[in-house]
Parts: sequence; C-alpha cells; structure tokens
Amino acid sequence: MGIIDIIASIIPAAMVYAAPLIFTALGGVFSERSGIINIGLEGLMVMGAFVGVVFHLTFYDTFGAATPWVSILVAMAVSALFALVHAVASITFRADQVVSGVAINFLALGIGLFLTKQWYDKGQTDMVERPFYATDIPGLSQIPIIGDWFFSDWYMTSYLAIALAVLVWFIIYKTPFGLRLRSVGEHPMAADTNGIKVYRMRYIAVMLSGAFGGLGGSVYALTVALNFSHSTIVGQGFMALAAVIFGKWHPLGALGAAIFFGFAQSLSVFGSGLPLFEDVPQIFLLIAPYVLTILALAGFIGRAEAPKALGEPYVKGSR
Amino acid sequence: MDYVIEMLNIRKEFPGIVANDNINLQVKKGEIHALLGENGAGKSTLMNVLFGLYQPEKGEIRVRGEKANITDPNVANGLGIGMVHQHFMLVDTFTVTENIVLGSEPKKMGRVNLKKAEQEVQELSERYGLNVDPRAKIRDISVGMQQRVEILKTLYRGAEILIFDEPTAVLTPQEIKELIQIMKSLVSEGKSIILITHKLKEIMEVCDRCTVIRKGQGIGTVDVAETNPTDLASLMVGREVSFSTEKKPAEPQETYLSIKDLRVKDVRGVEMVKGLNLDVKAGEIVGIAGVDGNGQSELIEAITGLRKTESGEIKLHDKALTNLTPRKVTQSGISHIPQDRHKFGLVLDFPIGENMVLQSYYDKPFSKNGVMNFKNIYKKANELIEEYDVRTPDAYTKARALSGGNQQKAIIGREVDRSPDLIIAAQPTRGLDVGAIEFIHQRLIEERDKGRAVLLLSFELEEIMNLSDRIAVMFDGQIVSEVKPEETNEQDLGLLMAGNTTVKAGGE
Amino acid sequence: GSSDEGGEDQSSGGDSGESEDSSGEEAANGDFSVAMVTDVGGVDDKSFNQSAWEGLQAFGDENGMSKGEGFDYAQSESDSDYVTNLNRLVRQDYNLIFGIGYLLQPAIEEVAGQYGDTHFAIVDSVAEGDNIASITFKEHQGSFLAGVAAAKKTQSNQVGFVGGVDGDLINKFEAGFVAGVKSVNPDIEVDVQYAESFAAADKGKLIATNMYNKGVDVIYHASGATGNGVFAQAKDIKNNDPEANVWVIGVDRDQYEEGSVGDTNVTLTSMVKRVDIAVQDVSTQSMNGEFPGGEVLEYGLADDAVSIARTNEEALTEDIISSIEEWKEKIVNGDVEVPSTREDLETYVNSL
Amino acid sequence: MLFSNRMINILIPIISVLLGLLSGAIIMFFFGYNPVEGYAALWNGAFGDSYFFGETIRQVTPYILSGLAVAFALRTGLLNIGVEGQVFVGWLASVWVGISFELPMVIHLPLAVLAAALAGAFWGFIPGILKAKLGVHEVIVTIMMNYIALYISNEMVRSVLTDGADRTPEIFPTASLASEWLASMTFYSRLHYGILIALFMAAVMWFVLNKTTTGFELRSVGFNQNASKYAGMNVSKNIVLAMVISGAFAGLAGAMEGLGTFGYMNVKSGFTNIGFDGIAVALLGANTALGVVLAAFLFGTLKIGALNMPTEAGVPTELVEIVIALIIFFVASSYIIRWVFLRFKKEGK
Ligand SMILES: Nc1ncnc2c1ncn2[C@@H]1O[C@H](COP(=O)(O)OP(=O)(O)OP(=O)(O)O)[C@@H](O)[C@H]1O
Ligand SMILES: Nc1ncnc2c1ncn2[C@@H]1O[C@H](COP(=O)(O)OP(=O)(O)OP(=O)(O)O)[C@@H](O)[C@H]1O
Ligand SMILES: [Mg+2]
Ligand SMILES: [Mg+2]
Repeated sequence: MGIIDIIASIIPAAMVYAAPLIFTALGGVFSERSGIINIGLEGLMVMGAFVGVVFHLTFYDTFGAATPWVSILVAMAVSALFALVHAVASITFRADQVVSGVAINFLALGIGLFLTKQWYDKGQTDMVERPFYATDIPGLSQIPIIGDWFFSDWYMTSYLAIALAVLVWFIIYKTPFGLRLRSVGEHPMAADTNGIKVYRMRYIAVMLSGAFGGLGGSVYALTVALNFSHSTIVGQGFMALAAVIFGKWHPLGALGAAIFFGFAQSLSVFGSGLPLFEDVPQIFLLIAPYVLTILALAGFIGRAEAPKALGEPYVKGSR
Repeated sequence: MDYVIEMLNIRKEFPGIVANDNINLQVKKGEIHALLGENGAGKSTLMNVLFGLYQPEKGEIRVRGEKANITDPNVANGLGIGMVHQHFMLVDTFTVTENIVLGSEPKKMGRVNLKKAEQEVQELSERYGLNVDPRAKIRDISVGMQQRVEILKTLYRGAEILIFDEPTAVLTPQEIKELIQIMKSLVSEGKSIILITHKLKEIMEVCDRCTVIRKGQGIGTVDVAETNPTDLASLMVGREVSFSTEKKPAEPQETYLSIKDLRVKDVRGVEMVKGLNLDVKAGEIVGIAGVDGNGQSELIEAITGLRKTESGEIKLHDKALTNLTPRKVTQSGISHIPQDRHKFGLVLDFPIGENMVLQSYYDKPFSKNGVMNFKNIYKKANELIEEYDVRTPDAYTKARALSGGNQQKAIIGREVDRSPDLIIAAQPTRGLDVGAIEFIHQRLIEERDKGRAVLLLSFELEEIMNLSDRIAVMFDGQIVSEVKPEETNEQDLGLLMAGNTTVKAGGE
Repeated sequence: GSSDEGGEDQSSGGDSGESEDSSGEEAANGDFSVAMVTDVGGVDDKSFNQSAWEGLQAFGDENGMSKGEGFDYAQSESDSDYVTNLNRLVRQDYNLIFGIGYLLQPAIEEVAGQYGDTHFAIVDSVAEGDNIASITFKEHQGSFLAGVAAAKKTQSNQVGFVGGVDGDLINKFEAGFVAGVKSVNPDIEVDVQYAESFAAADKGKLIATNMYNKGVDVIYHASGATGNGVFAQAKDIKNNDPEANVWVIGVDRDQYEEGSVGDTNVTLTSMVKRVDIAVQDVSTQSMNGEFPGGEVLEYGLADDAVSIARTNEEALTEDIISSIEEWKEKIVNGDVEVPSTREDLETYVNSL
Repeated sequence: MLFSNRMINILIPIISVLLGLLSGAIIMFFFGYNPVEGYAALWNGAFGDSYFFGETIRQVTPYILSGLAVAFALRTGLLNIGVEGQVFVGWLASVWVGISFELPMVIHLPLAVLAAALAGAFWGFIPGILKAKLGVHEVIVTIMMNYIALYISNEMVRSVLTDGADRTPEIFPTASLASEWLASMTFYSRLHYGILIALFMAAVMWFVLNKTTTGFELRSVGFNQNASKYAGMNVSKNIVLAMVISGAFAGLAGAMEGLGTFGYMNVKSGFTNIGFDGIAVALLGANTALGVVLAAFLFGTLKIGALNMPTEAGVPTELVEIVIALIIFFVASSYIIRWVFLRFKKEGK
C-alpha cells in the first residue's frame, strides 16, 4: 500500500475517532467560555449515546433511513435538558462546578443503565440496525488524491463536526451572542453592568454544552458502538475536555486538538503496518497518542489562558 | 426645582451591615454633584442602587421627576444613567470597541458590525476629546485610557446622567487634569455628573454641590462655593483632620539602598528600566514621581526580587541584592507595601491574622520545626490589629471581608512591624479616605524618624510633595532629575515627569 | 423485608439466610440451589455471563425452580466485588456457586478455601481446591474451525484477528484461529492486533479499518464490546459496496444479528461457546451428588460446547461447511491437536 | 438563635445525604420497587453481619486514600484527575516489591508500601513539574497519564513481572497487609491493616495542611500565587510538591489493593474507578481530611451495600449510582440548603 493510500485510509478513520470529540469539545467551549467548568462532558456524552440508541431502536420503523439523524437531534434535545441540572446547580445554586460536573457523570451513567435495565431487561441495548454509514461524495471523490483523502469513506457526521466547529467559531467570535458569551466568562460583572443577563447567558451556554455533548455521544454510538452499555462511553468525555483545554478554549483549537487525538490514535493502530514503525514494540504505539499529547503541550502549545471567571459563580454585586 | 435624580430615604442592607441608612441624594440637571464619605461609608453602594445593580430595601428613586423602578443596569441605561465603576468593568481581552458596544452591538447580517462600531467609537471619542484607539486591546492600554473607555461606554449608550465612582484614584496628575476637562465639557452639554472622590481639592475645583455620608447615613448636602476643604473633611469624618502632615526635617545618614545602572525588562521583554541610578539613605523618604508606565513597577519588582534584572546592581548596606529571591530580599531587611494589595499584598481567602505573618510564618515564634504556632500568630495579629487600627470583627475574619482601607492598614502594619531597614511603599494610600491617609502618612514619617529608609512610589503629586524629603523624577526608565519638595512645585514636577528637561531642577 | 409477600423479593435466603438453622433453600426441587457470580460484564453481556445465566435458567426450568428460589446470580461492578459476592451467596446457603470468568479464579480459590462444604465451579479458568470444579472450554478448537471458515472465505489471502486484552485466554482464540487458517492454506497471512480493551469500540473500528484497507477480508474478533467497532466498520464497507468481500466472525455466541446490513449480513459465522451447556451439566452433576470437585472439565467440540454458527447460510457455503466438518472430525478424532498457546502454534505451523 | 453556623455546617451534608436517599426511594417507588426493602437490602449488604461490615471497611480504605489525593491537590488549587493512573502505578510498584524480595516483614511491608507511595508520587510529579515550569494545564496531563499508566502497568505485568501471564504471583506474606486476626473477626472478610494506614494518612493530611509551614505555603499558593511569590514562597516548588504528595496518597490507595485486597496485580482491561470515585469522595468531603474519611465511608457503604440489592430486593445496583449522584448534587448545592436555613433563622427570630 502506498503512502497516499495509507493516508487515504487514515484520514477518514481519524475523523471517525475525532468527530464525537469535536462535537463534545465544542460544547465544552461554550460552557467554559461562559465561565462554567464542565467536567460533566463525559456524562453528557453518556446521556447522548443512551438517548440516541434508545430512540433509534424505538423509532426505526417510523423514520426509516432518516432515523440516525432524527436520533441525534433527539439526543441533543434531551442532553440539553439534562445539562440543565448542571446549570441549575452551578449557576443558580452556586455549587462548586467541578462537584456538579462529577455528579453529572455519575447521574448520566446511573440513569442510562438503570433505564436500560428497566426497558430492555438487560445490561445493554440491542444493536441499532441501521447506523450512520460512510459514503463517497459523488463527483468530489473522483478528484485524484484529494478525493481519496477527503471525499471518500467519510461520514456525513465528520463533515458536520468540522462545519459546526467553524459555525461555533463564527458564533463565538463574530456575533453579538458570542461577544456577550465571552464577556460573561471573562468578567461577568462587566457584562452585567452592560445590561447582559449573566445567568441567562450561562444557562444557554451550559445547555448548548449539553446539546453538543449529546450530539457527540449519540454520534459515537451511531457510528462506532452501535449499542448502549456501561462500556460505550469510557473516557471520551474526558478526552473532549482535554481537547477543550488543549485547544485553548477556542472552537477551532478544540477542532484541531480532537483531530490531533484522532490522528495519534490512528497512527498507533495503523503504525504497526508502516515500515517506519514496524519494529516498535506494541506498548510504545499504545501509549504514543497520550505521550504525544503531553509532548505537544509541553513543547509548543504551552500555557493557555482560561476564561478569567471560569469556575466562579456569579453573585450579583459581590466584590 | 427640577432634579434629574432624586434618591429618597434609600436603605440597603448587606448581611450584618446596613450600608445605606435612609440616604437622600438630589442631583440637579447640569451640575457636578460630589458624593463624599470615608471608606466604607456606603457611596458605591448608593450608586450601585441607582444603577440597578442592587435593589434597595426601602426608598424611592425619581428620574427627571418620575418614579423609577431600576431593577437592573439595562433599566438604568434606558433612563440615561451611566456609571463608571470604582473597579473598572472592562473585559481585558476585548478591544476598546468591543467593550463599548458590548450589550448593544450594531449588527449586520447576524454579526457584530465592528466597522460601524469602531467608527462610532472614533467619532464619540473625537467629539469629547477622549483620544482613544478603538482597536486597542484593553490589557494593552493605560489605566487612564481604560477609564476613558468606561466613559465612552456610558456616552455610547446615550447617558445623560453619569456616575463616576472614584475616577481619579488611579489616575496620574496629568490624566486627572484631562478628566476634569472632559467632565466640564460633558456638563456644558447639559449632562449631569455624580462624582465620588476622596480628594477634596477636586471637589472644590469642579463640583457645584456636595452630599456627605458617614457610616451609611446621609449627613447633608452643601454648596461647594460656600464651604472649604477643612469643613468638608470634618463633616465627613466627624472630627478635625489635619492635611499637610507635620514632620521634622529629615536627618539622612548613611546610604542604605544604592542602585547602579539597573536594567530591567517587563513581561513582554521590553526594557523598562534603562540604566537607572538611585540612592536612598537612612532617615529619609525618597519619593519617586513619574507618570505610570515609565518603569516604576519594574524597578520595584526588581528590588524586591519579584523580577529578574538584566544588568546593573542593587545593594543594601553594600550587600548585593541583585537577583535574590523575594525571601532573601525580605530577610536582608526590606519591607514592601505592594501597589496592588489584592494581587500581591494579601491572600484574600486567609484569615487576616494569618496574612499578618505571610512572610514570617516560617520563623520563630510563629512556627517551630515546621509546625505552626497559631497561638503566637494570632497574638501577634491582634497586637497589630490593635496598633494599626485595623477594623475587623476579629483576627479570624477572612481578609476578603475587610474594606480596602483596613486591608491596607493591615499590610502596612505587617510590613512596618518587621522593623526593616528599608520600606518600599508603592501607592500606599491609593483609594483611601483622608482619615486613613493621614494615619498612614504618619506611620511612614515615624519610621523615617526611627532611622529607616523609605522609598515611596506614588502617582499623586500631593502625596509625593507632602511626604518626600527628596523627590526623584522617573522618566523613560531613568531618574531624570532629583529635586527637594520645598524647592519645587507641582507644575514644574509635572513638566519634569513628562520628560521635559528644560525645567531646571530646584526650580526658579 | 421478609414479611412482604410476592413482588420481586422471593429470596427465602435473603435476610434469614444468616441464621444457620433456617432450613436454607427450600426450593421446589429438594433443597438443592445454585447461583453464579458474574464478572464485571454483567449477567446480560451477550457473552459468557449471559450464556451461563441461560444455563442456570434452563437448569432451573428443568427442575421447577425460579429465580431467587433455587437459582440466582450476583453481579459484580468491579474486581474487588467477586469475593464479596461469592461470600454473600455462600451465606445464603447456595449449594453450588459458579464464578463466571477467569477473573474470578483467585476469588473462588480464596472463598472455597474458607467454605469447604459449599461446591464451587469456575468457568474459563483452573482453580485449585477439592470443592472446586474447573470448567474450561477448548476455544482453540472452535477458533480453529473459525480459521478454517476464514481461510475458505478469503479471496485476498489475508485474514485478521482482533483481540481484546492480550492474555492467556484470548491467546487461545488467536492460536486456534491462526492454526485453522494455516491448516487450510499456509500462505494466508493472518494480521493479529489487540485493542488492549474489551470496551473500546472506537479502537476496534480503527483496527478494522486498517485491516480491511490492507486487503484483509475476514476478521475474527475476540474482544467483547471492542468488536462492535469491527462490526460497524464491516457494515459500513458493505453498505457502501454490497459487492465488497468483507466478513466478521463473531465470538462467544451467534453474532448474526450484529452483522445485518440491509438485506445482507457481514457475519460469516460465530465461534459459539456454550457456557450454558457446561453450567447446566455441572449443576446436574452436583445435584445428583456427582460433583466433579477438584477436576478440570474441558468442554470442546466433542461435547458441542464450542461450535460454529451456521445462521448465515448464504455466506457459509456448502463447500465451507463440509471443510469445517472435515476438520472437526479430525479434531474430535484426535488426528489434529489444536494449539492453544502462541508457542504451540509456532510448533504447529512449522509442522505443516 | 435557632441554628448556629457550626450546626448548619454539620447539618448540611447530613441533609444532603437524606435528600439523596429520599430521591432514591422515590425513584424506586416510581419504578415499582419497594424502597423499604431496597434500603434494607442495602443496609444488610453493608452491615448485615460482621463479614459485610469488614468488606465495607475494606472498600472504604482505598476510597479514603484516593479521596485524600484529590482533596490535597484541590486544596492547593490543582485538579488531579490523574489519581486513577497514580493508583495503577502504586498498585504495580507495591506488588513488584511484594513478589520480588524475600525479607523480614518489618522491612518488606514498609518497603512495599513506600514503593507504592513513591510510584504514585512520581506519576504526580510529571504533571506537577509541567504545570510549574511550563504552565501546562494539569487536567490534560493527568488525563493522559491515566492511559499511560494503564497500558504500562499491563505491559509490566505481562512482560516484566511475569512471563506473559495475566496475573502476577501472589505477594509474599511478609509484604501483605492482610491479617488473620481481622479476617477471622469478620468471618473471613478481606479487611486488612490498610485501613489504619488510610486513617493515619488522613491525619497526616490534616496535620500537614493545617499545622505545618509547608501546608501554609501550599494553601497560600493554592489561593494566590502572586501573593505567595511576594511573600517569598517558591510557587513552582509548591505546585510540584502538591502534586507529588497527592500522587503519593493515590499510590498508597494502589498499595491497599495490591498488598491488601488482592495480593497481586493483574492485567486490567480498563480503569478501576478508584481514582475517579476519589474525585467524588473528595468533593463530598469538602476537601477536608475528616470529610474525606466520612465521605469514603458513605461511598464504600453504598457501593458494597448496593451489591446486595438485586439479590435481596430485586433493585438494580445502578440505582445506587443515581443516589450517589444526587447526594453529590445536594452537597454541591448546599448554598440553597443554607439559604433555606437562613430564611428560617430570620423568621425564627
Ligand atoms: N456586596 C457586599 N456584601 C457585603 N457587604 C458589602 C458589599 N458591598 C459593600 N459592602 C459593605 O457595605 C459598606 C459600604 O461599602 P461601599 O463599597 O459602598 O463603601 P464606599 O463608601 O464606596 O467605600 P470606598 O471609599 O472604600 O469605595 C462597607 O462596609 C462594605 O464592606
Ligand atoms: N474543566 C476545567 N477547565 C478549566 N480548568 C479546570 C477545569 N477543571 C478544573 N480546572 C482547574 O481546577 C483547579 C481548581 O479549581 P478552583 O476554581 O477550585 O481553584 P482556584 O483556586 O480558584 O484556582 P484558579 O486560580 O485557577 O482559579 C484549577 O487549577 C482550575 O484551573
Ligand atoms: Mg478559580
Ligand atoms: Mg466605593
């Protein structure tokens, strides 16, 4: 297999790995940009995966081929509502945001598995019959090299991830909403004095993080895992959190970080077949993605500045 | 009489404290109305009520004669009330324009129309002679500029009534002058201004009337034309206050601190101190006068070990201090009252008592073999609290809960008590009321008289003139001239600080 | 809560079980009772835990018992729960207790040592003790036949093996599979990769992507939920190109369902491991007083305890089936000794 | 006065726990289970007899230590999500020492315990030094270090400690924390001496943080780095130290498993969750030593008791997961409980 072919298979594969992280990390960006730490991304993904799979299984007969798309929408909606728990606790009740996020993680898994037991009478759901499928983009996939790399065997959800990252970048950096969102995360009191409803912005941001986390979880479930169980989401949410910070709380940074993770993972799998890595012991390939991340951070990504008000509940008029 | 603002019988409580107790405030159209009171008297609270940040427990607000229910800043903005806060309400990472338009952005196809916004800001800025760069990031511009951005924010929203909460506390004399011009031009356009300041001189200079509050209660309103600073001060404090601090002439002795050809870079790597020379002798107060941003902060950070020096030499009693750690510097006999008390001076979440031993906790009698002795710590703390009149419920109260003035007194107590050879006091009275200022000045002079060297950094010429035995003017990273306070005046000093070397040291 | 009648709580052992004199399990059938402890997979893992539970249920049906009365299970949430769960069941006076999965081996040994009167059985591992029966499967035999199927099916002469976590048990699958493939055609390359997890569907998908891209057309997975990713990738390719020659061989139970893509199916076959048969068998022996304590029971092709699923009739052609039958014959006869470790595999392959 | 502040502080966690249990009861009821039976089963599962009590304490032991690890770091302003990985390396190191030497117990056991602490400390040192020197965010590094620990430990078990086996041999009895005496007292539960180590470490944490100059510095740096630097403290050193101590606690949690509960290390197919649960334990315990001990106790009780719920009351164990989550929420949202109290207080006057 030539290098071009190898790349052609690595790119879409890396994107499959990256897409759920991208979605979820975008959610994390929203939340943390508004000043709310979201360590509950894992739980939001769990909720998304659970809802996505259950909805798909239940309504496949109704929606047919469109079911995966409807399912991820429903997963977004439910997860957004679920994130409300985090919002109420950390915004209105001024809970420690890390604590509340941890609780979200427990709660999502608990609810997901409990309901799975109730509804399916077993520890995991059935497999969805018709998940997302990768496709070639007609026309574009014919372009030499580029076509193979970027337009063959991609999931629509992978394109969606990139598109949403750009959209979120636009929203956060170009629109009034984004300006207000960022101001709330940097200096909520300044925002307040400018007449911005700090609580409302934060509620919206946390719910958006729920929606995006739900999207990430459901996309993972409907492209990769195909069912829901205790072993469906195992750490992806934390990787997404890492992508948020790695990407310096920037949507495109998070996109880059998630893709970086995707490539690192792919390399660790594909590597054993590449001449360069043939003799590298398996263990090194296994840990390579994680070591590379640390090296990248230490080497050239370096210090990242979090939103200034991150983690601090806003109390009107406090000093 | 048509008042634009009437606040009647306003009462505002915080847990355990009544910040405003039946206060009245009536502001006429087109006037500059001063609001005067000690630290913690409740001025900011009253204004925050007017601006809709706080809801009063009782009382009524009328705007242009009509009863108003100001539930949040949006309502205030709508009523034409704008506020420049004591602590700036600016987002550091945003540009000037972004900060100004935030919350009422011009839009174009769903996006912020930055071009239009920048243009509008530019126009406004020119119209009032504010001279700000709409595209600069807040963190890159001076405090004075930041304040103008705050003013622009209110003007952009069409404010007719402007509240300035201690705008001059953080400004250089030059900037203060410019601000006063700006305020004058604003009222000449028919706008009304409420001005909070501790500087009686400023009240005398620009204000029409003055409302005084003391410990949360309204004392009354006077016409500025019919009063004088001394009366105002005693009205506010409730006793006589002396202004120019009494002091004997200095008796300088041997040189304690000597700095030779010092060069220091700032965070961005720009050289800010460029071959500076300075001596401070025992028994004298040397004041550094200068416009903010001429390397003063870097100089002090270099002396205290908080910043690396590039080259040059710092000596205390002939012992080199250059590039020692802050701990070593402290141990060699230097005390430091930092410019930013929240950032450097205190661990706000520690009890005030533990803050009193922030540099000495590791030493006897506060600890032994690495184990803290809290009994001794709090004993010491209570002594200092007593001696320096730090008003706090007790030594176990978190530093955060104290008012700025009391926080500052605690720091001064701590620093002076270590009986250092050299005290570096950077803006020791920033934002404090006259009573507190008086107290602190007294302490610094006492220390001088005990034979300690004092290096004073202040952007307030009055403070420099009053306290210093010798004034070193700093400009562009160097001491450009040295003058005696009795041989110069604020005018000449101002020129020297602006880098004008044609003024002869010592004045004519 | 024993005063409440009916509902979910039918366990007579429950709270009263602690008192020795309560007559223990007065199940419908005499007073024999049997229970199992799952590993962290849970009783419904669609894998050996589930299969074991089905065996218990079947045994119960046969003997007129119902869940909680005569047979039951305890689910483990983490490795440290095994001992606790085993103990709980001992205290509830079960006569025979199964530990499902090799992970329970040390726990079973420990608890069995403390309770000499209770019978224990461990599945998938060998434990020492007179009151322990060790139930193992000749997965290598089944995997061998899976290898035969793969070798017959491949057109590219490249097949793949995806393992969960590298270790003795999964190595058995690997060795058998490779041996099967090579026995049919020594020239076929077998690509072996481990995901180092039984729960990493994403990794499984990456590995499958890599393998299929390299030209592998049949992948045998022994990797739990990681295998979901392998199925996802195969289905994906198949969906894009119904003509594509991509196959997955399932593991533990018939994974036909997992392979369906529209009208076709990518599950070539599955290496079915009938833990239920073994569990039922040992339960019956124990009930009849013939508990094989201290013995190692090896269930293999001969007992039909490992077998090859034939659900996908379209894909598993006559030709393949007859080949499988042929090799099965040889294995059962003892003509072929299927290797169960990597070392044996090497010897075996060299001898071909 | 109706309630003193002190009393409110004590009451809040208790009320949170009760609210959490109450919510759990409502859920059980809603899904057709009998909450009384459910909780009775949970109680029996955790305290039903001395065996289960012993097992509960055994489960509490590593939770105390992993909780301390998270709490210690948080007290100094660092979020250590890497406790999980530090547990792994601690476990590995303790077993390594346990199987590799034959020494008298007085040397062997302390050595094995120490090895675990050192290994954990080293695993904490890496994110610590990267944070201190390069400003790299500890959250990412610790997440990555978890995976590295998992894979490396597995590899070590397979290739270094054994010859390709899934599990190391048993440690020598001289390195074991297991105790005949404790076991026999609790009907052969796996209760071991580790609980003493855990409690001792909680005392150590309390002492270090609250009574020593080191603790003063650590807390100071946690609150305000600038002021700490101004006060002459070495900020970098303290950040590293915080992570190292935190990692050492976590490493000890690993030793509890390696030398106590299991006596060996095996190839793991995933995380143990001791470290992740430690985050919840620490936060439930308000990051104080005593709080962590109590929270670990609650956590261990719920986890062990839950195992009994399906067999005895037919309630799925997942329900306990939900209850735990709700308890954490109520503790986190204590502001609202406090607010209610203050309302009462005001009106009660
Ligand atoms: N959010 C708050 N919560 C509790 N107490 C407060 C709060 N804000 C102000 N206070 C208290 O109310 C009193 C009045 O404070 P305020 O800030 O209005 O004083 P001020 O007159 O503006 O003082 P300064 O000159 O120092 O700015 C002080 O005792 C202060 O500690
Ligand atoms: N999801 C997250 N995103 C960003 N930072 C996080 C996140 N989770 C945890 N942290 C980090 O958690 C640590 C503890 O948070 P906490 O707000 O309690 O500490 P702090 O003393 O306020 O620290 P800081 O000075 O960083 O605000 C901080 O180092 C913070 O940076
Ligand atoms: Mg913080
Ligand atoms: Mg004020």
